[in-house]
Amino acid sequence: MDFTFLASTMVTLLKAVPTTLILFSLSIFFGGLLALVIVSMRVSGNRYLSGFAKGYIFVFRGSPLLIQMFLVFYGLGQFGVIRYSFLWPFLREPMVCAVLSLALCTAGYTAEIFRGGIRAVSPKEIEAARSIGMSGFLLVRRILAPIAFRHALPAYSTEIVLMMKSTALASLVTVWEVTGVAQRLISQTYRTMEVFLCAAIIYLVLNFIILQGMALLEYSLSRHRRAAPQPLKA
Amino acid sequence: MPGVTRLSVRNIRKSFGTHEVLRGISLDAEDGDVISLLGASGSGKSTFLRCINMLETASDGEIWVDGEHIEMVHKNGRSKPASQKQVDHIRSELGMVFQSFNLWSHMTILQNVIEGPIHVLKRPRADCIAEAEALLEKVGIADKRHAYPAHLSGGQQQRAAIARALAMKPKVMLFDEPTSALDPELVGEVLRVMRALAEEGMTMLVVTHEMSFARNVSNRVVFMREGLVESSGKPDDMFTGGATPAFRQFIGHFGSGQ
Amino acid sequence: MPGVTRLSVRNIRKSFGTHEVLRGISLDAEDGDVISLLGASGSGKSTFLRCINMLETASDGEIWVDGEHIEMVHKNGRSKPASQKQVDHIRSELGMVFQSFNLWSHMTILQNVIEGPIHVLKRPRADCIAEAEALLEKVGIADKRHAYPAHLSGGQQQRAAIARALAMKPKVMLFDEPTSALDPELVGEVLRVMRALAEEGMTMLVVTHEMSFARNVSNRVVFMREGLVESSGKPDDMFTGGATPAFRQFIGHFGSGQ
Amino acid sequence: KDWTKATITLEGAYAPWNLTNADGTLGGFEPELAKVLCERAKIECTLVASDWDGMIPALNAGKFDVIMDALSITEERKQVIDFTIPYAATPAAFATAKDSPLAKAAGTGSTIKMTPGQTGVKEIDALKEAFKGKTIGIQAATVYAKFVYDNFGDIAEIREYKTGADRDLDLQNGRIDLGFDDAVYFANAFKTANGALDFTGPEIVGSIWGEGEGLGVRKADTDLRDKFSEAIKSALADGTVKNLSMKWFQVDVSPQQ
Amino acid sequence: MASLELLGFGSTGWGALLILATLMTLAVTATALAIGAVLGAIVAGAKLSGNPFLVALGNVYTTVFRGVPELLIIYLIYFGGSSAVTAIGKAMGFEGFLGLPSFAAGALAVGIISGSYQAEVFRGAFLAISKGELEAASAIGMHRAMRFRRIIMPQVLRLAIPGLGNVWQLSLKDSALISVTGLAELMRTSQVAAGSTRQYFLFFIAGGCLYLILTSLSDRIFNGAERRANRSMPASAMGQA
Ligand SMILES: Nc1ncnc2c1ncn2[C@@H]1O[C@H](COP(=O)(O)OP(=O)(O)OP(=O)(O)O)[C@@H](O)[C@H]1O
Ligand SMILES: Nc1ncnc2c1ncn2[C@@H]1O[C@H](COP(=O)(O)OP(=O)(O)OP(=O)(O)O)[C@@H](O)[C@H]1O
Ligand SMILES: [Mg+2]
Ligand SMILES: [Mg+2]
Repeated sequence: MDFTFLASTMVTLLKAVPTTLILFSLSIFFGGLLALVIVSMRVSGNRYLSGFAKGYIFVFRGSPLLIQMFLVFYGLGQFGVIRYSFLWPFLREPMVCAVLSLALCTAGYTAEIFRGGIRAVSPKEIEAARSIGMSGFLLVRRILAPIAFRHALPAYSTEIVLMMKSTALASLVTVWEVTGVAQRLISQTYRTMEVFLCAAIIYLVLNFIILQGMALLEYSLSRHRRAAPQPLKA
Repeated sequence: MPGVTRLSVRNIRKSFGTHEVLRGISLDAEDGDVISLLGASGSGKSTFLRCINMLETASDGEIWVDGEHIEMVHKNGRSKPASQKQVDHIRSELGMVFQSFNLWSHMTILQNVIEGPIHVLKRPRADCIAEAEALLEKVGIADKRHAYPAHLSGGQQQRAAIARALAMKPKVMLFDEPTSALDPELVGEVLRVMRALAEEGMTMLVVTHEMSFARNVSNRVVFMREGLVESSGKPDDMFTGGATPAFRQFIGHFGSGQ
Repeated sequence: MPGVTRLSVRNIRKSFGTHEVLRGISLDAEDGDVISLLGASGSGKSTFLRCINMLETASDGEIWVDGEHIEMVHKNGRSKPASQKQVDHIRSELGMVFQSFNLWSHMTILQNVIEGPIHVLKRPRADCIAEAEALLEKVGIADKRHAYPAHLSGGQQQRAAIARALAMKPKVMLFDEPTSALDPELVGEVLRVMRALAEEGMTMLVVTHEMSFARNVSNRVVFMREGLVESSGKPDDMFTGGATPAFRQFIGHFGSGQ
Repeated sequence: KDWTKATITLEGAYAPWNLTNADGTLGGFEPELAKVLCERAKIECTLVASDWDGMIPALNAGKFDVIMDALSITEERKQVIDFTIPYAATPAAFATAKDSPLAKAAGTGSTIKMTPGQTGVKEIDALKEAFKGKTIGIQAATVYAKFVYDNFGDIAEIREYKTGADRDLDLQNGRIDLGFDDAVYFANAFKTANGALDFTGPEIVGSIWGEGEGLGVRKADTDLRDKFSEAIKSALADGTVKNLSMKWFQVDVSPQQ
Repeated sequence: MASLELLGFGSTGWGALLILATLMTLAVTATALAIGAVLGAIVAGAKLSGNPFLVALGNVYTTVFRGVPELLIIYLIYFGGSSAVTAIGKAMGFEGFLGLPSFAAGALAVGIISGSYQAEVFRGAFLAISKGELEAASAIGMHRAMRFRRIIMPQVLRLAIPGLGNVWQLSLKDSALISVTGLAELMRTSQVAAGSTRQYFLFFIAGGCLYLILTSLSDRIFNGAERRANRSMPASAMGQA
């Protein structure tokens, strides 16, 4: 093992970690927001809204992210309408496009996960809320959303980790995050195994931290499910 | 102020598909009335309660809560409430206690109790907490106020559900078989709380299988059969002598276990 | 052949951690005995039944089923059965009916009933099916034999569970609160089946809260309290006059609802 | 080892160097040249397509014996694999949109010759003046990338693409102002860009791009390398390379000494 | 339109190659799913075994293969695996290269990844089996192996179907990354066609549509399987929002 090479590789790759983290957090944030919109359409009961949401989820869950990203980045600019619209200054930026396509994709998955959480809320707890006069947004905010989110959390953690890994594709659109930098390094040094090993360790650590964080969140949100504290036990 | 009509129901009908579950039920409850609703399984008792607080929409009929008429619109042969706002308001005046408690699992008992007063009635938090603690004291589970529902026994959960409904200061309480999910040990606890409420003059409508409650606590018994009121009257009249053959057969059934 | 001892338990003890749930229980059941096991919640009734068919391993004590002694080994202060083979064999001679039915959800009712006879007793399939259908007829759910458990009412599921246990032709049937999960309408159905079994001379050990069953069907009542047999005797003696103060308080509680 | 058989790999998606036909067969400049070279070296060759990213590691792992994929001979690559003599050497140039203000920059149509590390070339300085503050797209990890970083890194924004084709699309979209790459490749790419793109500034030739494009082989296989080098020499000598080049590129890419 | 001709089945049309590539994607994903099922079952067994060493081993497996980007795992197995096989070959006296074929390397890599997801699916399904039903099996005298075969297995399979549907979906898209091994699956064929004809959008859109067709077909199969397996469940428990 050539440790000087490994060390210098690690340093090069670590420099790309902020890019990966920015991609990740922005796309999780916007993807989450979009997912809320999609899932509300999906469960709205309105045939057209829910049909649109179904179609959206089908397309974005059903096709590879690589293709989606390619079409968003290189495809949108082909249309004069977009190139000469007020959006172009934003869409011109590779980072914006990368985040956009990551967010569009994760929104499809996240919407399905949230819907699962909503389905798991006991209709009886909803009725109890209605019976004291809650309805509409108040009901969603105080009862439905907290319970649904708690139910959805394990599946959502998985999705978040998948998202972290998906940022690896962003170098396709010239955003050079960790995997892209690793590939560039390989085409300069041709030392595939060493470089990818370093990259693998970086992702493993990042994902481990994320999963620990999610587990902590899950723990703090499930006080109501844990066994009651037993102060009397010796 | 006895004599004030808290709840008035006229000729309520309700069908599921082609099956007519309620076939025209009327009922009045004045201040302090404790009405027991008896009837075989499937006779429509739960559906009746659910129509009163609009968890189901009656196909026909009129409802007044504390003198306020619930407005309905009829369109394309279906009825629905004219205003969600009115429904929310009416519901906040009707306390409902479900058979299966239906406490919110992600909140502690205290949070369950203050949720409605704070977020629906928009009252100051501190007041709500003080009142909630008094209520929990009253139903005897003040020491459990920071526990989550899953950590309570059935009887404790049921009492928490009662406290939650009472915290809204409802004009009328609706109970749907408040003791049938409890094991015999716990039935006593809950009945004691209800008896105390009755003595304080709360207007209550109680679906129950507990004959002792119907007989000793309530001041009126309504016997439902196949979506209609088969007979009703003072408990003493109903349970002795004055009972119809159907009611006699019904209580015979319950009496058989002893 | 009355007089044959089907089940004999000597001085069973069982602890969970430091909490001693059973503190030395003995009991004999002869052919045709129907023993009701009463006691407050937490007194150890379920644990006792579970020790008998080895779903829990007793910390101490001896068990004979139909004359066969269950061999145990004690090692490092923990006990376990000497032979898993013997345990499987003994279990096939003890029918257990759980409070929550525990029917196998992926099999139809008929498949549930024939599963044990075919795969554990290795009997010919055709015979098993014929017998199973007769049993389902007997408990009154023959028409449901191709339905899955989830599509049956509670009372029907409970009766299917009884048929499943009976299909093993057990020497002794153990019932753990066979009616407490049922609504009052269904209790009757299940009790009727058990009464019929008792009349046919099946040896049964029944944990129950149904006083009418304890009193009218069983020929012995065992009252457990805090892991011990507080008192036991013929139902008539126990329910009238001869009861201990603790038992009188216990049944007083049950009687209070009426 | 007695070389009677060899496997040659190429990407099959780098028209016109090498490409895949709709029936799945390989075509283009390199597959046709390979046929000639193998005949002359008396080796029975099999062509397989594989992905550019893993080509050199896979060669060293032994998956195939020869790489023929417009592979420039560079010092870095020489550390890990061996090369035959070059069979092609191409000039490089800037490209831009026809309607761009940068079109027809100083020196357009002329050719300059450069050596590695050379600075102070007046044509390049003129370009630097014109390209100040613009965005230049390059394919990552190529000799052209190094050139652009060395000469324009201080005055222009540089954006790296995984493939030249991606960069060309962005050039059309207007996300970048200029591209820099192999001129032969560009000439072909312009055809499918519906005439929207064109060269700007001078063509750059010379040893700055290394010796040109050669076949890559494992370091151990010196006899194989020599056999192919001989074959290339003869194909260059009798004009075979030139003919194929004119057919596929419409210009002669044979290396000039 | 000339571009549509490119998608046809004529001499200049890529239709046949694209269809072939779709089938290749299907084959490699199905193989990967099968490999993953075996690995997943073993890992789930380890994690449920209660043996601290096996549990830790299982956790490492699921953490690593879910935590590292798929592309890296494919590379590591494609190149690492080839070197390993060649080394073993040399040690046993074989000359030359014995590398993993692209199909095998790709299916193995995606299979190993899919195994880490399937392990969690199987484990979840096992934990979802009602404890009471297992006790009921013990109570009639079933021994361990029989309990596993008659009660646990059928229910794990039923409970795992929705989860397996998701894993299939993931593996289908992971298989797109196998294109780096040069295997002519759908993604690579789309890229090659795009590069050779310079019709990038046409072929990427066509590729995307073919993936969507695969998705909707497999959705249909898994939904059907779920309906079949859920015959024994109350109708009301399914398909409600
Ligand atoms: N949402 C529904 N859809 C269709 N039928 C319903 C629905 N809810 C209730 N029913 C039917 O209406 C009838 C009355 O039901 P209801 O729950 O009111 O009876 P109940 O008197 O409360 O009985 P129990 O004592 O068993 O609770 C029953 O036949 C029931 O099957
Ligand atoms: N697996 C276990 N681990 C720890 N404690 C247990 C366990 N099972 C039962 N116990 C405790 O043993 C005691 C007796 O339980 P058991 O279930 O036998 O009571 P029971 O008489 O059947 O009560 P019930 O009428 O409520 O069913 C209880 O205090 C219970 O908390
Ligand atoms: Mg009801
Ligand atoms: Mg018990």
